[in-house]
Amino acid sequence: MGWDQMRPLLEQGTIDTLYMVGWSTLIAALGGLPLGILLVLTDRGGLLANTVVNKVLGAVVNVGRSLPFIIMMVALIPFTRWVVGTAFGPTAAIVPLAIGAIPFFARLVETSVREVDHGLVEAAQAMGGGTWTVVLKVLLPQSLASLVAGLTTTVIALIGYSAMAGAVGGGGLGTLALTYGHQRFETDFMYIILAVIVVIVTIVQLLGDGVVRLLTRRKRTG
Amino acid sequence: MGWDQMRPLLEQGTIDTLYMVGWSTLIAALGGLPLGILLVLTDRGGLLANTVVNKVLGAVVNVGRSLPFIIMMVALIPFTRWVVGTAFGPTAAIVPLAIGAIPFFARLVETSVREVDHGLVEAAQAMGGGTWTVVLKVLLPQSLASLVAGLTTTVIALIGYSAMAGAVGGGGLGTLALTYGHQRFETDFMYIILAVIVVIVTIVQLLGDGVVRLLTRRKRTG
Amino acid sequence: MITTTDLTKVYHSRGREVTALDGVNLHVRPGEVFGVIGQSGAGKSTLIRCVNLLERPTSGTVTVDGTDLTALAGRGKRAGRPLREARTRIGMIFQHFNLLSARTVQGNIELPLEILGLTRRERARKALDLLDLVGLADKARAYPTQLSGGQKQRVGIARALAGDPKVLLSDEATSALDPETTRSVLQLLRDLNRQLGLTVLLITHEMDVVKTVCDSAALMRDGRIVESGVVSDLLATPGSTLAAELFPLTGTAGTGRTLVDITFHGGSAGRPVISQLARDHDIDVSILGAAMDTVGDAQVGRMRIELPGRPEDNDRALAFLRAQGLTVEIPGAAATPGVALSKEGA
Amino acid sequence: MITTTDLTKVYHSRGREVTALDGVNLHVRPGEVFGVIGQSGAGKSTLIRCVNLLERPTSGTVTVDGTDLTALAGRGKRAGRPLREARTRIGMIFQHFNLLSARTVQGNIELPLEILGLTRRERARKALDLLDLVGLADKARAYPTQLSGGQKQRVGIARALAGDPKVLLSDEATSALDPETTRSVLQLLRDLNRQLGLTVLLITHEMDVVKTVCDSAALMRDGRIVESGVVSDLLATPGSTLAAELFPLTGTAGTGRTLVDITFHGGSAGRPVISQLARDHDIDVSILGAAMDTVGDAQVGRMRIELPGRPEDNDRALAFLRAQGLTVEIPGAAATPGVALSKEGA
Amino acid sequence: GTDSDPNSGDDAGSSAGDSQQITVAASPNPHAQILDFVRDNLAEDAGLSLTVQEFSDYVLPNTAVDSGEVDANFFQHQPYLDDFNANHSTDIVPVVNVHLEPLGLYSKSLDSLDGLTEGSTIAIPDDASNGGRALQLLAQNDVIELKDGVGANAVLGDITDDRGITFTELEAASLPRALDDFDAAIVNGNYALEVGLSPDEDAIALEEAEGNPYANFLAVKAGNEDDPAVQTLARLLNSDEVKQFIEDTYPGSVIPAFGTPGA
Ligand SMILES: Nc1ncnc2c1ncn2[C@@H]1O[C@H](COP(=O)(O)OP(=O)(O)OP(=O)(O)O)[C@@H](O)[C@H]1O
Ligand SMILES: Nc1ncnc2c1ncn2[C@@H]1O[C@H](COP(=O)(O)OP(=O)(O)OP(=O)(O)O)[C@@H](O)[C@H]1O
Ligand SMILES: [Mg+2]
Ligand SMILES: [Mg+2]
Repeated sequence: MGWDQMRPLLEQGTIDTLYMVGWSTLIAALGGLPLGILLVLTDRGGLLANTVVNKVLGAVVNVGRSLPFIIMMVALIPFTRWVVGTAFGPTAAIVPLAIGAIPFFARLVETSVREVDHGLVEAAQAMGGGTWTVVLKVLLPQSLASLVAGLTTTVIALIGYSAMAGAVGGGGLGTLALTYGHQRFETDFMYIILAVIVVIVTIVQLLGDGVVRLLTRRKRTG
Repeated sequence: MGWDQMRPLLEQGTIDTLYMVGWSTLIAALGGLPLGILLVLTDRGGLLANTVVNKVLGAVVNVGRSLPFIIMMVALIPFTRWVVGTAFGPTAAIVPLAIGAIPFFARLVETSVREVDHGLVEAAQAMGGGTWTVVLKVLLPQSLASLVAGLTTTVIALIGYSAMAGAVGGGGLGTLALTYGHQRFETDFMYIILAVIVVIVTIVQLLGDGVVRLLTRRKRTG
Repeated sequence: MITTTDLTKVYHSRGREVTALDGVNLHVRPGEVFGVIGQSGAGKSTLIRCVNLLERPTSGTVTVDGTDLTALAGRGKRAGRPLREARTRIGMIFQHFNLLSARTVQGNIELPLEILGLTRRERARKALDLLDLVGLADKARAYPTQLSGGQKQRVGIARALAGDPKVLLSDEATSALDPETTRSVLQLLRDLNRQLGLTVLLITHEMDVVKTVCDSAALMRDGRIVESGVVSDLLATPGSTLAAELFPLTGTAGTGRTLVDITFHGGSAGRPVISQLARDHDIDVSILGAAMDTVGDAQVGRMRIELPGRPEDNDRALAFLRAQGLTVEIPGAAATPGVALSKEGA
Repeated sequence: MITTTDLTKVYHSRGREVTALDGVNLHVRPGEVFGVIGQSGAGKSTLIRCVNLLERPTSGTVTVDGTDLTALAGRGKRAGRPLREARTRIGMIFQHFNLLSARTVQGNIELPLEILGLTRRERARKALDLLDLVGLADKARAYPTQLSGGQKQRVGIARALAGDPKVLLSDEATSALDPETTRSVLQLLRDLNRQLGLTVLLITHEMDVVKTVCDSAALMRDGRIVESGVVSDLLATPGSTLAAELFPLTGTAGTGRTLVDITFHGGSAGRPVISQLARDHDIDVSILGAAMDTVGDAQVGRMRIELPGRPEDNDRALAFLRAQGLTVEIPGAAATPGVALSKEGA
Repeated sequence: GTDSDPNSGDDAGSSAGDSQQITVAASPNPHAQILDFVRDNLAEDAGLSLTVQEFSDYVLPNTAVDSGEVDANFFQHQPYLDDFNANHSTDIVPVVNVHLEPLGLYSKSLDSLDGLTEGSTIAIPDDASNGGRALQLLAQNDVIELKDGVGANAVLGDITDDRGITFTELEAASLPRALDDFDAAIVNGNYALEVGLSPDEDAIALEEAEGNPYANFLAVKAGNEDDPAVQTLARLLNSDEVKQFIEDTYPGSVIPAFGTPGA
């Protein structure tokens, strides 16, 4: 296969990947953040300590993380159709990608938020702050750098997952690599695609690391 | 499909899953542990600080974590064949599973080991301990609980990944769910398989949590 | 200003029960600086955390500025609106400062003002005023990591003052600081106490802190208050553990000589008591140990002197000292003041 | 026993240079307890960490027990075998104990013995001996979390002694402990110093620690040693910052009266100096402030007295005091001892 | 969904005049390649705007046609479609046959079926579409015996006599790579070509092209067969150009099998 044929495929694949990963990251962040925070708050000794809710949320997250992604993608088809009107194509692939990434990110959020010094929470409570104050003014700002690091990890995992979007016609670089490299035995093209994926991953990681460094500069001990 | 037909399939699937996940976890642990520790030691300010080695290892781990698993599985076929003599079947599936999980576990090891109080490292150095002493007598024992938690996460991720082992004839529950539930339209059977997966995941998580609790009991602050 | 009645707190952890507070009756008067001392694990932190109900007492009541906080608390574990509002009027400073590293100094001081719902403008004005008050006007835009320990604690104090509290709680606010910085932070607390009429309840394990700023003090042991009162009164109390701890004395008598511990409380210290004793009674007075200081502006302290002759030979000298209004003890005759005695204290 | 020559340490962080040590010449004699004090950031920790080369000095040499450690260190960042072996003979205890929470008390003490390559049997015997020595024989199988702060530090000390060191380094070993526990840990260090002939270099920011156990002391400021020497000699040095910090005095003179600061060093404190002054010169001596104590077994301390009349009227009295071998200063006449003077110290 | 209604053909009024639009779900290989050829070389002249959406799955293309999210699909054969319709209560119908990918049994170590004895290993496709077909091929060649009456849906459990041979199911595209690891493997014609195997010369057993029910066809939801766009695409898929393209691109491994399904 010549470069002339590869180029449009690569371009479209990159666009599809960025499109799917971008949106699903956004949704995973919006879903995983509250879920992760709830996991901390409802834990024993937490501000909203509630063993039942905590165990249920923990179980949901665990099941979400262990279900084979392809199966989840298929099982979600009716839901995807209800949400975006169609169950196939790059837009539709966003739904299972996002839903798969929510429990993944939620666990990372949980770990980050848990690391916030409990003394800061007490300080906010001693000022008369309620749960919202603690979450919005203490837990989130204080764990921001760590949360960004977690989001970077999530984006990279999603780039990996998006290869399976091919099953629902999602396209993207991973699917291209599978189709051309695996099914059409165009090994050279596969390596070029993988190189592009690695470049994207590296850029994401460097960007994420940069933001984390920027946010940590003023931090360390309070 | 009746229970009589399901039962042997389920049994074999469970055995295959446990077999693949068990071995690949073991290998991932043996590979990810040194890799994760090296990531910490070679980092700036570390005992073996070496920016070049650190950046290279970091890049390898990142690429490893972002490559679509199926592609990796296919790309590894010659290697797998060289290692276990065949590239197909449950035994062969262990190779890509383990290699995929090594960078995953390595990152978790890195995080855990980084959390060990630097004062303990200094104490060991002040006693005349070298790098090996620090690693074997301080870093590993002190992060053990956290490492076990990371291993639990890795096992659960591997249970999810092993669904894709079907591509190289690995079998197992995930593949069964895909083949029978999805392709052969035995939806009921699929749900049974998923239930079994969830049960296995839950047992793994509970076991892991139990070990972690046991190891943490005597810990906390030193 | 702060009153606790029969306050108890029992922790349950892993099936074991730990009684951290065992019936504490504390009474802090308006405008005073009240120090609570005691060994590690005595229950000091638990007590102060019960005062603003960060910790729910197991039983007993806490009243601050006339409001029964325990009544406001409600049933659930979460702090309801009335309790949260009461807390905005009680400032608290912490040993490890507990500043938000992600906010500037000004941002940290504005946090309680945000909770109070002030506008951005009001917040900024108030925060800058407070920074002026604690002497950090030029650090408004710095981040906590860029500050020294003492500066961090000043920010902590400014933040605690943001809600115009009448009461300030301080849990080992100076324990992480070096002595010079400790002195300046304590001076600031003393000044605020005077200027703003602030009531301060402070917890410490350093006797020096009590000596330097406290009007009253209490000694805790095993979840109980074993001694408490105005510092100068405590000094006048024979056998007081607190007094002995505040002004420790060392030295033993030669054979056939008399050891005398004298406690000065209030004005008498300025008078030439020892030299008068020597001249009037014509005896050699050896000063073996002495700890004299300024406590809350009064010259106070203790001194261990040695007189020639046995105790019974020195009746006149002792009578002279008592006549000067001093507390006179003969160590060894009564129990030795200090740790051994403290169990009978209060 | 420990000698540093022109020791400097410059940290580079984010383009900025911080000179933590700026030419330090320290000399610790065999068998003495040497205290280094100074404010936060003065460079105390950096100094002690340079002594066993946990931190590589930028320049200068460190000699411990005759061995030039800086020569052993080699080029690279890693510690080579000769340096590691030298370290096994230098014990170190830490402020935050740095015990391995995953090991029992006995296991913690065995760690340095494992590094030395002792057999399991020898390790156990040695560890139990050391636990006996520090008074924790019954805690061998406990985990560090089950111990109090003082007990943890005793384990830290036992661990530091495992390699039979001649030198013990201690970085704020008591700063995390309450005063009573501090006292018992310091007593233990003092006993070990006597029994085993151990040389101890300890770092602290608490004057009390120096008072209680140190034979010699040094004061650090901005990376330099500004004053150092045997404690009793320092006390005899007029204008010594260390002496003033160790025995702080307060009190101001009334008009037309003379303020005199007297320093007692060694035996004279037991003598009835003040009463003799009063009787022989027939004057009223008021004791405004006093800090007298037992330092390394000698009765030492300072006292601020007030004499009637102006300084020139008291020449005879002052001459008498000087004749007793006391150091006499007239505060205000010279510079006030204390912080303001310390820049000229040493 | 685009214009499945025959009367709404020209909504854009573009330069092509009566522009017809159609979206087809297809397996990547060779179906999508054939459609790409049509799109790039034939569709414009015929006034057809063809969108190809690749699916790596064998179930979802039917689901997508049934829901109207794509207009047609091209990846399956009659036995598979029958089974799917029966199981999902769908009504998807074939429009036009295009090609056949004759399954063959290949081996690197054996020259003929005689070599398959007790202890031999054979890899077969793991997907429902090809798995049963592979077992049928083996049964027809007397390598195994299957239960009576199991057609294209045969699974490993339907084997009544395996003659001591071990079977492993693999993803179809992995099978050519598995020839080193198994005594023999069943490989789709198109994949055989990719690794340089010629069905005619290298297969030790091969499906008959004549009367083969496994021709792959264009399929639509029942009722849409006569949609002009569908009809245009059907015509193009059975054109001489496509025949030429298939024969040139997949010599012997993909065989043109034009015509009306079931005929
Ligand atoms: N959350 C808790 N759960 C269980 N026990 C606790 C808890 N907090 C404190 N305790 C116990 O209550 C007792 C009193 O603790 P507290 O922290 O009030 O002591 P303290 O006087 O402040 O000591 P320190 O000087 O070390 O701060 C101790 O025995 C402690 O172990
Ligand atoms: N690793 C480091 N990198 C950069 N600067 C450092 C480092 N360690 C110490 N410093 C700086 O060196 C100076 C001396 O620090 P050091 O820790 O020796 O002081 P210290 O006297 O022990 O203070 P403290 O009483 O707070 O422990 C300080 O200005 C400190 O900021
Ligand atoms: Mg406390
Ligand atoms: Mg230090």
